[in-house]
Amino acid sequence: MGFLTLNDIHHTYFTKTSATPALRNINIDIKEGEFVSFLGPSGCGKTTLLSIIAGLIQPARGCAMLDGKNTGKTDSGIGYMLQQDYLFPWKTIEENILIGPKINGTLNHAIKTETLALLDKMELRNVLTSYPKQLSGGMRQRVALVRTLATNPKLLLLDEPFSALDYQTKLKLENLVSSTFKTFNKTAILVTHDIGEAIAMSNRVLLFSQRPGKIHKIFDVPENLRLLSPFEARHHPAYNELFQVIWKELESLEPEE
Amino acid sequence: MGFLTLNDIHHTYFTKTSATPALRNINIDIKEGEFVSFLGPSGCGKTTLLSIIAGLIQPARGCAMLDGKNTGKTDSGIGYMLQQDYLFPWKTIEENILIGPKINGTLNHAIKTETLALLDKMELRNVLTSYPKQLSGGMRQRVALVRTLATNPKLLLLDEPFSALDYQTKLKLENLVSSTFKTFNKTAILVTHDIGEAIAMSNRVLLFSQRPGKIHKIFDVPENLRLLSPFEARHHPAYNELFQVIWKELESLEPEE
Amino acid sequence: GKEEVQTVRVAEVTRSIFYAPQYVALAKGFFKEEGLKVDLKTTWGGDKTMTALLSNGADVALVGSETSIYVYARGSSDPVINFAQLTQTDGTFLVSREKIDNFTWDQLKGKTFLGQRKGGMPQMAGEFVLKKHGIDPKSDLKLIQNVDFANVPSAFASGTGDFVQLFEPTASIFEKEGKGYIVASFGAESGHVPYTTFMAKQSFMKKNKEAVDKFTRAIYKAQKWVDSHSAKETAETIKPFFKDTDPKLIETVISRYKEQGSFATDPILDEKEWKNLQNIMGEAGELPKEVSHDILVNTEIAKKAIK
Amino acid sequence: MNPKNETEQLHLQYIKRLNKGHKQIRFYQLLIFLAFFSIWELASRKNWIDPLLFSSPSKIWELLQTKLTDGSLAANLGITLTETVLGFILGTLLGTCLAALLWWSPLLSKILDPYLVVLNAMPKIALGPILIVALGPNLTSIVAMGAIISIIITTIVVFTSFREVDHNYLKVLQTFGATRFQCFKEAVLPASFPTIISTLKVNVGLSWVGVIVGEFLASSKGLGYMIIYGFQVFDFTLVLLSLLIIAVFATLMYQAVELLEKKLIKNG
Amino acid sequence: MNPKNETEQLHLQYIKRLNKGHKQIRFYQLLIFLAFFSIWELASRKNWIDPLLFSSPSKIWELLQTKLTDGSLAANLGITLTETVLGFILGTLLGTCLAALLWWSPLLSKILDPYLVVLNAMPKIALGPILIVALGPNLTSIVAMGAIISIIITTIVVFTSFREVDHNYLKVLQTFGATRFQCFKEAVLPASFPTIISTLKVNVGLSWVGVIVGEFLASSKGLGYMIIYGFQVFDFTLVLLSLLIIAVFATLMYQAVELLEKKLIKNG
Ligand SMILES: Nc1ncnc2c1ncn2[C@@H]1O[C@H](COP(=O)(O)OP(=O)(O)OP(=O)(O)O)[C@@H](O)[C@H]1O
Ligand SMILES: Nc1ncnc2c1ncn2[C@@H]1O[C@H](COP(=O)(O)OP(=O)(O)OP(=O)(O)O)[C@@H](O)[C@H]1O
Ligand SMILES: [Mg+2]
Ligand SMILES: [Mg+2]
Repeated sequence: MGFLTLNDIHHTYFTKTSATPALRNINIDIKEGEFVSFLGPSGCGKTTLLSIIAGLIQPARGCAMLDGKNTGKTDSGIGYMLQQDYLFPWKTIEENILIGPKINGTLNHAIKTETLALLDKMELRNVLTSYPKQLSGGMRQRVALVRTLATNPKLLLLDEPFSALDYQTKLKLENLVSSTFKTFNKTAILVTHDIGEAIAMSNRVLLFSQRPGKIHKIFDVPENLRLLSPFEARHHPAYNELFQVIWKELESLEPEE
Repeated sequence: MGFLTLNDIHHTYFTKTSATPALRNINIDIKEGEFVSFLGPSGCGKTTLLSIIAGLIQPARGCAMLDGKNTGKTDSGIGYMLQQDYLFPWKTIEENILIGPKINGTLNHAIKTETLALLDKMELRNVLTSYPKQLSGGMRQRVALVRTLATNPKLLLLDEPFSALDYQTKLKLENLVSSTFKTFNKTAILVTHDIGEAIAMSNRVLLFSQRPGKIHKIFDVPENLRLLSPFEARHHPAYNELFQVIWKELESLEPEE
Repeated sequence: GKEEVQTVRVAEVTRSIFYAPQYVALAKGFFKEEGLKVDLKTTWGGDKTMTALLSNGADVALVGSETSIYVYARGSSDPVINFAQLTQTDGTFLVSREKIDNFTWDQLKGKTFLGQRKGGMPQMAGEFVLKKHGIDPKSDLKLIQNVDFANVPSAFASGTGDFVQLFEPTASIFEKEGKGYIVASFGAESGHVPYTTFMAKQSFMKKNKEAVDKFTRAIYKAQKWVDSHSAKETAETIKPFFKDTDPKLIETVISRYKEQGSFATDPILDEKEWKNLQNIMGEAGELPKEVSHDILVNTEIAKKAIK
Repeated sequence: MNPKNETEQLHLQYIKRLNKGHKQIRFYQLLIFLAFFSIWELASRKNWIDPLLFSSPSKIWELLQTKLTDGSLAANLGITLTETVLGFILGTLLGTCLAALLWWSPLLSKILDPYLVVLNAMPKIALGPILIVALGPNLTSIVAMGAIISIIITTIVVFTSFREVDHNYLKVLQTFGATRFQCFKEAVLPASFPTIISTLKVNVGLSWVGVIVGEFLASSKGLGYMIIYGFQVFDFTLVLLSLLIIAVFATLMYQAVELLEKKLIKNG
Repeated sequence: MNPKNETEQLHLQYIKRLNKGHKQIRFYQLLIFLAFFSIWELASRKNWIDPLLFSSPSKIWELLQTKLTDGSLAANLGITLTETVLGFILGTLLGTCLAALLWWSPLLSKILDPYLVVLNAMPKIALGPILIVALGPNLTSIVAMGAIISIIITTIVVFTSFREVDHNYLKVLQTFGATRFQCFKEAVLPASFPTIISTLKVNVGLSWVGVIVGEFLASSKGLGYMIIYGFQVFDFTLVLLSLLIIAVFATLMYQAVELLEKKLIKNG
C-alpha cells in the first residue's frame, strides 16, 4: 500500500433536478516523494477528486488514506494550492504566509523563521509588508506556494497553479516548484490542462476520461526526462514523443464541440 | 515601400503628474500577405502600437500608412481582434458577426451570405441564434475571428487572441487561424507573450525592448518552419533552436522582479 | 339652460366633526342649490392649507384666521381675506389621565401638560387660557409642545403627560375607553374667536364675487340647519364624511360642541372676535404685527348672505 | 448493485432530505407568522398592550372585510398604486435620459458634477412642502414626489454604469468606424441594461416612500391618506390595516420588478 | 531637438490644456450658481414668483446672519447632526450584526428570508407615527427613525456580500482546518469590508431622511423642526434657509463618508 491510497472512490453531485456523476471507481496509489499529474477534459472531476483527497468533500463511496489515516479529519497534513493565488488582499504578505500556522494554532517563533526563510528562497525579499496587489502574478503565485508550504504538509495538491500566468513566468515557476519539491522530497499531485507541463514536471501522468471521471490511462514519464528540469525536459526529444501520444489520446476523449 | 509602413512613430501617455513614454522611434515595413509577431515585456507598448496602427490613437509623432493611405480615417480596412473575444453578450451570434458591415453601412445580402459561409468554414454550424455565453471559449474566439473578417479587412491586428484559452484549444485555433489567413492571403500582426506561438505562426518576430518600446531585434523564421502548420512547427528541431535564442534575448530584457 | 355651474375648490385644514356645518352644506346639497360645485380636499395642517390657497391649489381655504395674519405680516401683495366664519371658539378640551371630580385649573401646577404644536391656534388658545387662570406655562408646569398635531393623542395614550389638550373626537374616545377624562373645555374658556374661517385671496374674491356670495349663503343655510336640528340628526347627515367613526360618537361630539356654542350661527366675523384673536396671539408672542379688522376681514358678504 | 440504480437511489434520498428541510423551514416560517399574530391578539385582549394604540389582528381583519365590501379600500389602493407606478416609471425614465445626456457631453457631466453630488445627498423628503407650494396639493405633486426621490440616484447609477462599460466593446465598434451615437446604441445602452433594470428595484421602494410622504402632506385618497386620517380620528385599526396593506403591496410590486429583472437579464 | 526635452515640452502643453479645461469647467459651474441665485432674486423682486412663497436669496442671507449671531442655528444644526450620525451608526452596526447572525445560521437565514423581503419593501417612513407611539415623542424616536430606515437594507446588502465571498478563500482556510468562526473573522468579514463601507454612504443619506421625517413628527429643535415651524408661521425664508443648510451639511457628511471609504478601501 502506498503513501496516498485512493480506494474505490465514487462521487455524485446532486441538485433538486439533476444528479451529476462526477467520479467513478477511482483507485490510485501514490508513493512518498512521487509527483503525479492529473490530465483530463474540462469538467471530468479533477477538482472534485482533489477536494475529496483534501477532505473538503465527503465522497459518496470509497475513501482516501494518507499515511494510513483517513484524510477526512482536520490537520490532515495536506496543502492545497488553487488556480489563482487567493492571497488575502487585506493582509500583508507576512500575514498571508503565516495564516496556516495561525489558524491551526502552531504558530511559533521557529515556524515563523522557517517560513520567512522559505520566502527568501523563493527570491522574494523585502515584500513582507507589501500587499498582494503590489506584486506581479508570478510573485503572488510564489507567495501562495510559501503559504501552502508553511504548515509543512506531507502532500501537496496543485490545481492548475500556473494557468493564470503568462507563458514565460509559467516556465520559470515550473522550474522553481519542481526543484523545491525535489529538495524537500514532497509528494504532490498537479492538475493541469497543459500536456507539456504534465510531462515536464511529473513522474506519472494520469489521464481521466470524460465525466463521470474514470482513470482512462496512465503514462509513466521516462526516467531520463524526470531527471531534467521542466524547462530542459520540454526540449528533449523524448518529450515530443510522449506529447504526441498523450495528445492523440486526449483528442479521442474530447467530443467535437 | 511596403504594404504597411510605420514611419518613425513616437508616443507618450500624459497624465497630470506623469508622462509615460510608451513608444520610441518605431519604423516597420510589412509586405502584403506577411504574418508578423510582436513579442516583448509586459507594458512595452505593443497594444499602444496596435491602437496607433488601427487609427484609434493619434501618435505624438510619425505616421502609419496602409497601402499608401494614412490609417487615421474611418473605414481604414483594418480588423482588430482583442485578447478576449468581446462578443456582445446581448446579441446573437448572427448579429455579432454582422455588426461590422452594419456599422459601416455595407450590410447587404452578398456580404451576409459570405460571412455565414465563413462561419461554416470555422466549423460553427447551428449557433446562429445562440448567445455568446452558450459557447465555449474556443468557439467564441472563432466567432470573434469571423466578426473581424466580415468587413474583409486588408490588415488584421491580433492582440493576444489565444491567451485566455486553455492549451489544447489554443493549439487548435493557431492552426485554424494560420490556415485561414494563408487561404485569404491576409496580412496580419500578432501580439503575443508566447515565444512558441510567435515562432510557429509568423514569418518574422519583432522583439520589443522595455518601456519605452523600441524594436530591439528582428528574427526571421526559417523558411522550412513557415511552411508547416503551427502545430507541426512546434515539433520541428529548428523551432527549439529559435526558441532558445529568443528566450535568452527576452530574458536579458526583463528586469529581475 | 340655467347659469353655468361653477366649481369651487375648497381646502380644509383637517377632517373634523368640528366643521359639521360644512359637511351639512355638502350633504344637504346647499351648495348645489346655489349653483356651485364644491370640490373638497383635506390638506392636513394650517400651513399646507394656506400654502394650497396661495399657490392656487385651492380657491377657498377653511383654516384658522391666524394664518391670514401671518401671511399678511410676511408682506403678501394679494392678502387673504376672511369672509365667512364657521366656528367661533377653540375646539380643544383639557383631558386628564386621572379621574378628577372637582377640577380646578390650579391642579395643573407642577404637572406635565402635553399641548399642541407651537405656532398654531390651539397652542395659543391653550396658553391663553392657562394664563387667564394664573398659570405661567413656562414655569408652573412642564409643557410639551414638540408633537405634530396628528400624533398628540397617541403620544398621550402611550404614556406622555398628565394632562393633554385634545380635539374631538379623540377626547370623547379617550373618555369612552377610560384613557382619560375631559375636565375642561378650552373653547368655553377662550371666548369667541374666529377659530376656523373660510377665506380666499383678494384677487379671487374680486373676480368671483357672485360665487363667494353663493358660497356664503350656502354656509349660512347649513349653520341655521345645524342650529335648528338635534345633534342626532346632524350626526346622521354628516355620517358619510366620517365612515370609520362610530355614529354614536359623532353625535356625542356634536352635542358637546353645540352646548358650548362652538358652531357659529352666522358667518359674520365681527371686530370683537378679531381683537380677541390678536390678543391671544400677542399673549403667545406669535403676533407678527397688529392688523386691523377691515383689512383682512370682509363682513359685507356675510351680512348680505344672512338677509 | 448496479451503479445507475445506486445513483438514482442516492438521488432520491437527497431529494427526500431536501424536501424535509424545506418543510421544516416552511413550518418555522408559519410558526413565526402565527405566533406573531396570536401573541398580538392575545396581548391586546389581555390588555398587556394598549388595544387602543395597537389594535388587534381580529379588529383589523373585520375592518378589512368592511372596507373590502364597501369598495373604499380598492379605491384608495388603486390611487396609491397608480401614483407609485407613475412616479417610479417617471423617475427611472427621466434619470436614464439625464444619464444619457451626461454621457453624451463629457463637458456637461463635469460641469454638473458638484450639483449632482449636492442633489444626491439632499434628503428629497424635505422638499415635499416646497413641491406642494410649486405644484399645488394634487396628484401631480404626489407623483412628482415619487419621481423626484429616485431621479438623481438613477442618473448617477446609470451614468456610472454607462461610463464603466468595458472600453474594449467601444474599441471593437470604433475599428468598424462607429459614430458616438452608434457606440451608445450598440454597446453602452445594452451593456447598461442590467444596471437600469436593477435601479428599477431600488426605485420602486423609493417611489413608495415618496408617494406615502406626498400623501401625508396633501391628499384626499390613498393609503397614506388612510394613515393620516386614522391618526386624526385616533383609529389605529385603520392605521395598522393601511400599514399592512402597504407592506403587502410594496412587497408584491418589488417581487414583480425582481421577476422582470430575472426575465430580462437572462438574455442580457 | 532631444527627445527628453520634447517630451517635457509636450507634457507642459498637455498640462496647460488640462488647466484651461478645468478653468472653463469652474467658470461654467460658477455661472450656473450665480445665475440661479440672481434669477431667483430678480424674479422675487419683480414679483414673477410670489416672494412670500419663494422668498429671495437676500432675505435668506439676512436671516442666516441673524440666526448665526443669536446662536439658534448652531443649536438646531447640532441636534440634527447628532441624531443623524447616531441613527446612521446604529443602523449600520445593527444591520451588520444581523447579517453576521444570518450568515452564521443558514437555517435562520432561510426562515427569515420572506420576512426580510417584506421589511425591505415596506416604506419605513410610514412607520414613523407608530414609532412615536412606541418610544414616546423624544430624541429616541428620531434616532430610531434614522436607524430603522437603514437597518434592513444594510442587513440584506451585507449578508449578500458575506455569502458572495469567493468560496476559494474559505477553501484555503479550511485546508488549514479553520473553524466557522475563524473563516468569518479571517475571510468573510474583511472581504466584505468594502461593501460595509459603501453601505455607509447609502445609510448616511437614508438617516437624513429618517431624522428629517422624525423631526417633522415630533421635535422642538433641529432643522426638520425649523422647516415645520417655518411653515406653521408662514416664514418661508426660514423654510428655505433650513433646506439650504440641510443640503450643505448632507453633502458634507456624504463627502466625509466618501473620503473615509477611499481611505479605508485603499488598503482593503
Ligand atoms: N458543487 C457542485 N454541484 C453540482 N455539480 C458540480 C459541483 N461542482 C462541480 N460539479 C460538476 O461536477 C463535474 C466535475 O467538476 P470538477 O470541477 O471537478 O471538474 P474539473 O475536472 O476540475 O474541471 P476543470 O478542468 O474545468 O477545472 C462538472 O461537470 C461540474 O459541473
Ligand atoms: N490610457 C493610458 N494612459 C496612460 N498610460 C497608459 C495608457 N495605456 C497604456 N499606458 C501605459 O503605456 C505603457 C504601454 O502600454 P501597453 O498596453 O501598450 O503595453 P503592452 O505591451 O500591450 O502590455 P501587455 O503586454 O501587458 O499587454 C504601459 O506602461 C502602460 O502603463
Ligand atoms: Mg477544476
Ligand atoms: Mg497589451
